[in-house]
Amino acid sequence: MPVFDVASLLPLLIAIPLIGAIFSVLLSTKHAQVLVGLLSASSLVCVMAIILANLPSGGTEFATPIRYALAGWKAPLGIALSLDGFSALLLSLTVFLVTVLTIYSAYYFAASPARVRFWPLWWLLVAGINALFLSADIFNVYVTLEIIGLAAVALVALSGNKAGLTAALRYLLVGLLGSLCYLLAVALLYHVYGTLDFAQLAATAESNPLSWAALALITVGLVLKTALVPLHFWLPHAHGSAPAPVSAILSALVVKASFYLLVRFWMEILAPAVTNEALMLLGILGGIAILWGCVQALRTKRLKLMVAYSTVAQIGYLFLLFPLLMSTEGASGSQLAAQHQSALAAVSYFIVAHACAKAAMFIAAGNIIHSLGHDDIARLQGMAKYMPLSLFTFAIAGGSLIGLPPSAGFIAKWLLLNVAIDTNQWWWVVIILMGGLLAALAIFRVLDLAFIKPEQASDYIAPDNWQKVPVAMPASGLALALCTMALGFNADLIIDLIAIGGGE
Amino acid sequence: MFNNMTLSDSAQQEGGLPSSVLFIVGLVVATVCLFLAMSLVEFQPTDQPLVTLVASNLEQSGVENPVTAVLLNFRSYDTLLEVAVLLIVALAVMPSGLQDAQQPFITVSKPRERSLVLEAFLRWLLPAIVVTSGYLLWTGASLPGGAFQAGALLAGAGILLLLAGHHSFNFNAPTARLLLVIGLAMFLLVGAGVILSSGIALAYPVAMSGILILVIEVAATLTIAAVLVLLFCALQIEPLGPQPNLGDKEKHL
Amino acid sequence: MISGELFIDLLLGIGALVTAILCLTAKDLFQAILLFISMGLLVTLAWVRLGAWDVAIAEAAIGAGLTGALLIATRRQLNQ
Amino acid sequence: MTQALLYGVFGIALFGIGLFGVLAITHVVKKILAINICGVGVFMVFIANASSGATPDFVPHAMVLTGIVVAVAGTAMALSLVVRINALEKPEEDA
Repeated sequence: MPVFDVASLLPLLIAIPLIGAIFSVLLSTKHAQVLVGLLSASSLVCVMAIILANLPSGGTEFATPIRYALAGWKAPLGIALSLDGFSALLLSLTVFLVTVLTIYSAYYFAASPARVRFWPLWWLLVAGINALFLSADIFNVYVTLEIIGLAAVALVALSGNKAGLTAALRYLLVGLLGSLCYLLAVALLYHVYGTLDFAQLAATAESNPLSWAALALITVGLVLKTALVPLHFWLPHAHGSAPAPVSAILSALVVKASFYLLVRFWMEILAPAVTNEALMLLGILGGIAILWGCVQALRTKRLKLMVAYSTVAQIGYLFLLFPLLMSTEGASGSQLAAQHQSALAAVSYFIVAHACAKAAMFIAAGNIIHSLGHDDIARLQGMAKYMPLSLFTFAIAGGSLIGLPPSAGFIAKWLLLNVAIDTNQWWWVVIILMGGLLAALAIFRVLDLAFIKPEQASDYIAPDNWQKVPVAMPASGLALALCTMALGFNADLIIDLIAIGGGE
Repeated sequence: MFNNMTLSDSAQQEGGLPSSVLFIVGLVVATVCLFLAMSLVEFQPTDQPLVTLVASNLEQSGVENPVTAVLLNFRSYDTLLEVAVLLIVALAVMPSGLQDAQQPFITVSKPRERSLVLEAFLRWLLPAIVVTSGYLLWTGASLPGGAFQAGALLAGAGILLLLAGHHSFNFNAPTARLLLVIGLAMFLLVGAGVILSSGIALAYPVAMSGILILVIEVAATLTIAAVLVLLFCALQIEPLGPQPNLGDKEKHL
Repeated sequence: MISGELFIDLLLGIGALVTAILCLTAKDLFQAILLFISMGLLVTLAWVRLGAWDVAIAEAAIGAGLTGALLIATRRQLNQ
Repeated sequence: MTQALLYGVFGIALFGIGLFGVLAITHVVKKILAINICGVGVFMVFIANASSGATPDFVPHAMVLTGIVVAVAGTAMALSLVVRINALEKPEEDA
C-alpha cells in the first residue's frame, strides 16, 4: 500500500496548466509570462514523473485503470478521471513535448507582440489536451474537444495574415461540425444506456441500430478532427500557416487527441458494435491517406506545407491499427486480446515517434523561416551552411519519418509490419514500404538542395536579410530529433507501459 | 465544400457546388437522418437511472434547482472547463494592443450627438438591470436562472452603455483582465480549497455547499458578462481602429 | 385533449423546421439572421413545452438573443 | 407517437437541415448559421429524450446549457474571424 494515492495527483495535470493560463493573462510582461511558463512546465514534469513512478507494476491493480471521482460523486452522477497505460503514455508524451516547446516558444515569441495572447492560449490548450486524455465521461470529452479546438484555432489565428485567418476559420468550422456530430452521438448513447461513463458504457454496450448510429457519428466527427483522407482538406493550411510551436503541437498532439478517442470508442466503449467491414474501411482510408499525403508532400513548394502534408500521411499509418484488430474465425478470446495488444503497442509507438519527429521538423522549419523570412523549398539551396543545426535536425527527424534504422520510426514500422504479417494482411506491408519510399523522396528533395555547396548551385542567391537565431531554438529541435533516436533503442519502455490497465 | 467560402451574397452561385453533387450530398444526409430517426423511434426507452440519483442527492447539493445542482455540484468539472472555453474565446477576440495596458478599463467621453432620452432612460435602466441580474443569480439556487442568465443580462447593460456612446471599454487594462479570469480562478480556488476539508477536488462540504456555489456563480457571472461585452466590442470596433465618434475631451474614471 | 396538445407540439416543430429552411435559403443575409432569431424563439417555446425552463431562458437570452446580436453586428461590419 | 419522440425526430431533422446547409452553402456567415441550426437540432434530441420518462431528466438539461454556451463561444469566434478577414480584404479592393 503506497503512502499516498496516485489518483489524487490526476487533477493536478489539468489544474497546473489552467493556473498557468490565469497567471499569463494577469501578468502580461514578457519575463513574467516566460517565468510562469517554465514554472508550469516544470511542475507538470514533476507531477507526471511521480505518477509514472507509482504506477502499479503487477497484481490485480495492474489490470484496472486508476480512477478519481471528481467532486466526490461516483459515476454515473459525477465525472471521473481515469488513467491507464495508453493514456499514461500519451500524457507523458504531452508533458515532455510541451516542456520542450515551452522553452522553444520563449525564444520564438521573444520579440513578437503576439506573445501576450500566445501564452494563456497555449496553457489552455495544454489543459484541454491533458483533460481529454484523463477524461472518463463522454460529455466531458465533448467539452475538452471544444477547448482543444477553440484554443488551437485561436493559436493558428495568431499569425494575423489573411492566409492564416482563413485557415483558422476553416479549421474552426470543421471542428465545430465534428464536435456536433460527436455531441449527437452522446445524446443517442445517453438515451440508450443512461450513463456517460466510459467503463459503465463499455460494460453495457451492445450491438443495436442506435449504437451503430452513435459509433458512425462519433467516427465521422472525430475523423474530421483527426484529418483522415478524404476529410483532411483543412489540415495542411491550418498547420502550415500557424506559428512554428503551434504547428508542432497541432501535428504532434492535437490530431492524436481525437485519434486517441477513436481508439477508446472502437476498442473499448463501443467494441460490441464494431464490425470487420467497418474496421477494414478505416484501414483502406488510412492506406489512401499514406499514399496521398506523401504524393502531396512531394508536390508542394513550401517547406511547412510539406511537413503538414507529411502529417496527413502519418495519420494514415495510425488508422492501419483498425484492420489489424479484425477478428478471424476460430481465434480464441485470448489470442484476439494478444493481437489487439500488439497492434495497439505498434500504433502507440508510432504516435510517440511521429510526435517527436514532427515537432522537431516544425521547429526546424520555424527556425528557417525565422532566419530567412520564407520557407520556399526552391530557395533553400545551400542553406545548410547558414543553419547547419536546423537542417541536421530536419535530416534526423526525416530519417525517423521515413523509417530508417535505428530511429523510433523504424521500430514503429517494424512492429506494425509484424502484426500485419501475423494477421495475414500482407497488402499493408506493400503500402507501408511504399509510404516509406515516397517519404524518403520528399525529405531528400529538401536535403539535397540544402546541403548542396553554394558554389555548385546554378542559381545560388545569398540570403539578403539573414538573421541568426538564438542557439536554444535549433537546440530544442535537435533534442527532440535525438529523442526519436533514443526511443529506437528503448522500445520496451513504451510497450510495457501500454499493458497497464487491462491492455486496451 | 469548405474550400470555397465567400463573404458576399452575389457570389453564392459562382462558388457553389454543382447541383449533381448537391443532390448526392442531400441524399446522403437525408438517408442518414432517416436511419437515425427510424432507430430512435424503434428504440424502447428504459428507465433513466440518473433521474432518481439526481433527486435523491439533491438535498446534499446545497441548491434546490436540480439543473443548478448538476451544473455546479454533480458535474461541476464540466462547468469549470466551460468557463475555460469562455476565456479562450475572450483571448481570441481580444484586441492585441499592448500599449493600451496602462489605460483604464472604462473611459468616459462626450459623444458628438447626445440623446437625452436615451441618457435618462439608461440612468434608470442600468441599476434595474444590475439588480435584476443579481436577483436571477440568487434565485438560480431554487428556480430556473443562474450565472449564465445573470451574466447575459449584465452584459446587456454593458452593451447598452457602449451603444449610448459615452463609454468605451479597454480590455487590455489590468481590471479587465482580472474580470476575464476571475470566474476560472475562483472556481479553481474553491475546487482546490475544499480538498482541505473533504479530501477530494471540487467536493464541497455539505454544510458549506450553498454558499460556495454562490461564490463561484458570482465570479462566473462577472466573467461571463465581461466576455460577452468583449465579444460585442470586438465585432463592433476592432476592424475600424479607434472609435469614430470618440469625443474631444476625455476624462478617466 | 392529448391530441390537442400534440397538435401544438407538431405546429412548433414544423414551424422551427420551416424557419430553419427559410433561414438557409434566404437571399438576403439580414433576412436570414432574423429568421434564425425567430427559429430560436420557436425552439424556446418547444423547451418550455418539454419542461426545460432553464434551457428555455438560456436559449432566449444566449442562443437567440446574444447570437442574433453578434450576427447583426457582424453584418454591419461586412456592409461597411 | 409521444411528445418526446416527436421532438426527437424534429431534432434529427433540424440536424439534417443544418448539416446539408453547412455542406451546400458557400456564404460563410450562412454556413455559421447552418452550424448553429445543427446544434439546435442536437440540443432538441437531448431535451426530447430527457422528457421521455414520467419526470424530466435534468442531467441532459445541464448538458444542453453547457452546449449552448460553448456553441455561442464558437459562433462568436467564427464571426470575429470573418470580420477580421473582411477588414484585411478591404484595402485590396480599394487599390
